[in-house]
Amino acid sequence: MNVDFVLQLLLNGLILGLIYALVAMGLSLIFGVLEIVNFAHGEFYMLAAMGCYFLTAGAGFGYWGAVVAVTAVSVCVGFVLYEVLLRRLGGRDFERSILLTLGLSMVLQNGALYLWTATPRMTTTQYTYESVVLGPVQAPLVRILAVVLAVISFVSLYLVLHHTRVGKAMRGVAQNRDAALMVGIDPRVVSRLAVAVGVGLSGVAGAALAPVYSVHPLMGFAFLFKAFAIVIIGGLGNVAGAAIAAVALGILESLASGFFSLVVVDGLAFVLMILVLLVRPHGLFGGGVRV
Amino acid sequence: MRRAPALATLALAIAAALPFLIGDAYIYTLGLTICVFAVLASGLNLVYGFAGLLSLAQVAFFGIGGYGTAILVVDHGWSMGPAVLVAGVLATVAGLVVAYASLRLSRHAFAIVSLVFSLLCVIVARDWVSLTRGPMGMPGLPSPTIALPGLPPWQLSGPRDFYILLLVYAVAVLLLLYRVMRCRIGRTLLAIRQNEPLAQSMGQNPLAYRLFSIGLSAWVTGMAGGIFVFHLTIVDPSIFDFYYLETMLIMVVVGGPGSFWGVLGAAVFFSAIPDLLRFSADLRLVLYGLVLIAAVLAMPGGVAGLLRRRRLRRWREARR
Amino acid sequence: MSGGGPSNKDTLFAAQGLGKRYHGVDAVADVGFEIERGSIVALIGPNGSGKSTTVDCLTGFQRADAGRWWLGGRELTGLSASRHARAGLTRTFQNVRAFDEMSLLENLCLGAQQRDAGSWWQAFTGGPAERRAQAKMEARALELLEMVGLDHYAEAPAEILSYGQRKLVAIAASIMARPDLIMLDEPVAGVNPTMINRIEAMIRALNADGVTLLIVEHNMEFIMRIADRVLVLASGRLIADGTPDEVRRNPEVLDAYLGRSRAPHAV
Amino acid sequence: MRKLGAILAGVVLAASSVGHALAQDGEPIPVLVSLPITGPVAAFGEHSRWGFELAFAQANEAGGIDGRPIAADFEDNRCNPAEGVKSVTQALSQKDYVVVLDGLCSSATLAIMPVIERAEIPMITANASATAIAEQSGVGGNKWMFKVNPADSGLTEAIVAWLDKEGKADKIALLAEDTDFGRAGSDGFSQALKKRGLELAAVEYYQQGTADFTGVLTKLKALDPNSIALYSIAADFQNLIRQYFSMGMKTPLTGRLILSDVPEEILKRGALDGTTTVQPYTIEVDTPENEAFVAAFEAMHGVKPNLLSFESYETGRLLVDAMERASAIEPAALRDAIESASYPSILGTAIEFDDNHLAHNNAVIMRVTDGKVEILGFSGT
Amino acid sequence: MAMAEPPILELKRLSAGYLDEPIVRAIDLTVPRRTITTLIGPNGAGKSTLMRAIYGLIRRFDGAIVFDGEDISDAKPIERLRRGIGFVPQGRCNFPGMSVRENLELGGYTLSRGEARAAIERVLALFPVLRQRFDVLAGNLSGGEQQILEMAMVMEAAPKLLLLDEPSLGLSPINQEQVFETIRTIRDGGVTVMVVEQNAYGALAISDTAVVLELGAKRLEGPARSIATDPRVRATYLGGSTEDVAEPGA
Repeated sequence: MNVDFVLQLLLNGLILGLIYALVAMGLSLIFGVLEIVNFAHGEFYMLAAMGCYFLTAGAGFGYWGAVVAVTAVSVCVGFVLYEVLLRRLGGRDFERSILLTLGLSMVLQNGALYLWTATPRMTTTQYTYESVVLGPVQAPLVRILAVVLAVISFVSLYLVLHHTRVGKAMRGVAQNRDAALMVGIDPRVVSRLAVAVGVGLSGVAGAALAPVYSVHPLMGFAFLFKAFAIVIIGGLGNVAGAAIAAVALGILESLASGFFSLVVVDGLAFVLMILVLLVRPHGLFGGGVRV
Repeated sequence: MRRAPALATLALAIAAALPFLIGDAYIYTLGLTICVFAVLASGLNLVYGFAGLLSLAQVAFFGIGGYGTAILVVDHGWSMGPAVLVAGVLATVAGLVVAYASLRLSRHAFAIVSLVFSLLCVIVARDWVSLTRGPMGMPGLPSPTIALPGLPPWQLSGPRDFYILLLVYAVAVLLLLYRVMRCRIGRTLLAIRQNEPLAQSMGQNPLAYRLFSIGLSAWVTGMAGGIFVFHLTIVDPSIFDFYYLETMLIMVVVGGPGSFWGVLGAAVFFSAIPDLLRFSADLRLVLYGLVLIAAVLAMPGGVAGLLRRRRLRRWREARR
Repeated sequence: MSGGGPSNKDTLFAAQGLGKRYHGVDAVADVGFEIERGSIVALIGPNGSGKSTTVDCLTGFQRADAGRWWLGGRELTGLSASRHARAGLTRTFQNVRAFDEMSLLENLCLGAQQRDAGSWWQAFTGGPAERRAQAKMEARALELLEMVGLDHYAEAPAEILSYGQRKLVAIAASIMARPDLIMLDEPVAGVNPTMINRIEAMIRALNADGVTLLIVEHNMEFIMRIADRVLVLASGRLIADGTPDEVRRNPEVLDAYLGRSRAPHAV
Repeated sequence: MRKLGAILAGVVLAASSVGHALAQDGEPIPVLVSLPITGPVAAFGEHSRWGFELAFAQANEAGGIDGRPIAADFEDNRCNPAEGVKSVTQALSQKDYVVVLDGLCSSATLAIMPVIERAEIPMITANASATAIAEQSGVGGNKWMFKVNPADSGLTEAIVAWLDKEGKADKIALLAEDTDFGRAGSDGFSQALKKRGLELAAVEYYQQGTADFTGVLTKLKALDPNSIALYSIAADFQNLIRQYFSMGMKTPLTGRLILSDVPEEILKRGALDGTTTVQPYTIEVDTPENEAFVAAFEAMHGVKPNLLSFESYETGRLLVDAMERASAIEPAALRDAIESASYPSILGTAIEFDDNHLAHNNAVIMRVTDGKVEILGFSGT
Repeated sequence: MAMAEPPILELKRLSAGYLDEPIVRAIDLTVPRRTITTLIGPNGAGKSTLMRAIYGLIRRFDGAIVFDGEDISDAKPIERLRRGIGFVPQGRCNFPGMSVRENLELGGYTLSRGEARAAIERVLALFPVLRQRFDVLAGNLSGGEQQILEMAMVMEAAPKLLLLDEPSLGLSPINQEQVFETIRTIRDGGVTVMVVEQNAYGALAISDTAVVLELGAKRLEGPARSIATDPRVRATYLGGSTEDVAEPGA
């Protein structure tokens, strides 16, 4: 019984962590390539989840159709975001990048509140009431699907960053801007792509989580800060680090909620983040995209 | 900008005359909102505009002041005056700890850590139920009494009384901040913001100045929170709402970081106008967000920055 | 004097065994020298020889890994940059630096306030003492601006000045606090010949006024004209120390500059 | 100077006085309603609002109060205490409301109570269930505050009594949202159990807006209690009940569940069989009065009422009754009229306020069997 | 050959700099094809500035740059790269977190996939040391190997003119040797090379032509062998007028 209990907690945590990783990876990628902390990242995740809800509930899309549509739109939104706003920031405008993306987050979040109110919506798909039993433990099918999407995203991102020219160029720009210029990489093209992929990932996250949690305009805001903590714990700009930190945090949170109380879970990410900041501060700001 | 002090004096005279002229609670509520935001925005201006530190902990200072005062008054029977002062000191201590720990690393770390500090404050307020009453907050705060020596005790019971108190408080704080910003200390802060190594080479200690600005800012912000919750008659975790922080940031960024009058003007404008125009809260924040984006992209120095650029052009022309 | 230090009382500044490593490579190793009161000493060396690192360490802008140094008998090792300045050792920077948004007068007064102005409380209350100090600083600032011919820009923000003019302002600001020793990091790099003459005149005037200077510079003609003594760094080590003429004739110095690995036999 | 000031103040006032008018005779009677219009429980707030609207529409159709229609202004409290205080204070400073009504959120209600006490305007809460509201009202407390729906203590006592009778009162775990609602439920359960020499096997609170319950559910599953008392509503409940279901949990639930909010699929699959709950109302109540109410509600709003719309409707009707009896349409007279109410409820009892200004209507106890909800009976509160 | 080949690069009274004043002034220079030209001069003479101006990284105040017979004065760096100018900046300029293989792959970024593959083979043949270290992270190579890697990356685009800014800076003598050898190999492959070097004698030994800069202006120009022995060079480094010749190597 006790072993099953721990196993179930570990499984819950693993699933939760992979879900976190999905949001954190995009944030980390954008930071790595552009050195911008994107406060609006959570809003893109929220809008994607909203989109998924409306497509499945109102527009007659099947779940997978909605996932594809939402992801595609998110990638386009990323392109536009870079061309319209982020391009205008210089690399050293850390504070301005926070203010700019915070302004964007205010517009998107409160615009969503105005249009749809904070009333939560539940996305129901054909998988909503199914679950998967693995020996002594059990997990909801929608979560397993979210995990599958997370793993697919991570593997794709890995493949793109390591086995395509443009992916390598992305890592290149993050590692050494001058060298990128030397070999003829246009930083603008690469940055634009990084934002598109980053926002696209948050789109996948929104679509993957819409059936898992209730969907409402404030869902992104809360999630964003946890993603921040994960990105910082994993090492800013380090996509693989973020993924590992996300899974670790998911498991820790799950164990904490199993053995202590939910109250502990709320602050865990932030306390860990501050500890990491204090212990290894200098490795955090800077560093290229490493996967 | 030359006429700003005269304008401010006139505005102050009108503001001071209001309680004797009309009895409209709505105007008082609006007035005291302006007073509170004038303090909050000017406090942030000292930290961001002068010391160059993007402090996302201002809302935490505000909340710590509010909770601190409420707990001291309700649970420990303090009277409001000392409770507000001590709660302000509490906010200062919190600010200094956050700043000292993170400024050792970098300016960027400070921004991130101050944000996380605000988030942790929400969690403490929600989860440390025995101290803060949790999400239910502490409603029904008593009408406080202020006893000044030589005067009959003054019980603050309605918007009018809080308006008077907050007006006095805001004027005092603004005078204090004005003096700090305009004297050698303010100039040194600006110098450190513009060029930290150069200031160091001139014997200035940036950390000391930065800690001072954060401490002072936290103190006035915390005390504002302490008074404000008694006007609201309640303190709950929503005092840490990002709304306050976003509003402060708008006021400073649009008014012009580093400009006393610019930020003060923006504070009055952004507290009064949306309320008068009766936007829904959501729409107001959408508008604020757009203003923030526009200000960051189009006028990095805010309104005051535009005026400064005009002056600079005149100098450049004179040089030719 | 405990544990070493300057060897005689004409010595204003002494450094011993200075070392600094980056990523396992010695940027500066075992550098030691003394500076006599009232002299102008030049520190030269090829690119990457560790000149700026030396200055940064000796003024507290970088933490040295080894070594000790003294100014006027007082040990400054390990103090922060601002404490170095307060002890009477100021500097300028390679890439000219000024408080761009502040007026020249304010720029200069900032240089003096640590020495001439009172406490923060005095600054805040703005009493007569503060006003007197302020007036005194402004008078001196104007004097210096006049000396460099920029007094009509006293109220103008520094950002309107040309590169060379800002170098003048930077030097003026660094002497506002009447330091005992100034380290100038490339004062004439990237400056046109007219301006070089003005900077040279200013340095001579300061020196005549009793200020000791250490100058890091690439412009050899300038150095040869102005320095009493030249220190040469190569690959982080001090390889020569002497009068300009001695240094010029030192083959090791030439090798350091021109490279020795493939020196043609003709030379 | 004074004159100049007056002119300036007048300008500011004019600019600010959109919708700022004083009530006169023959004019509508201004009633203020504070409920969540946005926020996590907005959907419930909407139902509460519809109940009030139906009651007032019926009264106005019947000619109003001496020819004066009742005009309700709805202010959003976002289910947040400070927001409730702010919006009510602001509204009261702009219009001379004669009474304040309140829906849903106990924390907001408790926070607003001192405000209306200071302003000396009566307030009636329709849905907020926290026991503390009544404890602080009436004799020796807030004389302006009234509560129509049963307090949680009454409801928990009713359900625990029933569980005890069935022999299922031992080893109950409680999972509740960390608000006055959840904490009142928790206190009610502990006290009701204590009377019987029992105690809760576990108490877990979660913050409103928590999305992930898998950890705490796993923990409760491992504890294996006889039942889990749930104090959770709206989005949290939706998240919770789905996760409960898909984790394959079989422990019966109890407490205050709104069974009509449980997804059909989950009920149908029998996952909640054995679950019991107590509520002040359910649409299945089989009386002509209830049928008339349900029909009128559906005609007006196009959906079926739930317990919130029911409570608000009854509260609205009680207010209309008090206005008709009051000597004048002003706060103090209304207060007295409300205090002496004896209003016939749809559920068949007469609503009268006790010394704590609390009404004691009947509560309905329900159980899920074979995927269907059945009414077990009524109980006093 | 019927006609004399035009020079690969011609500078016509070029003035360029960073802020409001030019650092290099009125430089006239003609670089013949398939040669190594060394720019020497004391620090601050404007050697790196001139090189960056040729690549288009800094502001041009006046004058013109003619490359391969075409005026490229206003072209962007990427455009110049496409036309056949490769530039290896001072300091470490590779992707330290990637393997040599990946660095070389990025070196062929402007080429098509097939061209890039061929280009990598070509530079590996040219710089065999890289083949041995093919899967090592660039950050773990020695300084000399990193410098060679950087040259190889730029060489992939098959530039007609290769600009090298201080390739031997911070390298041990053995590594410097290795780098100079490599530069010669590159020239022998038909590429024109322009080098800024602080190790002047090292660079002169492999150069065809040398240009001496001082205070942003051209002081001397001539065959490398004669410049190496010209006593006036020493004067530019250690002061004194160029006429006031000091005893060489006393």
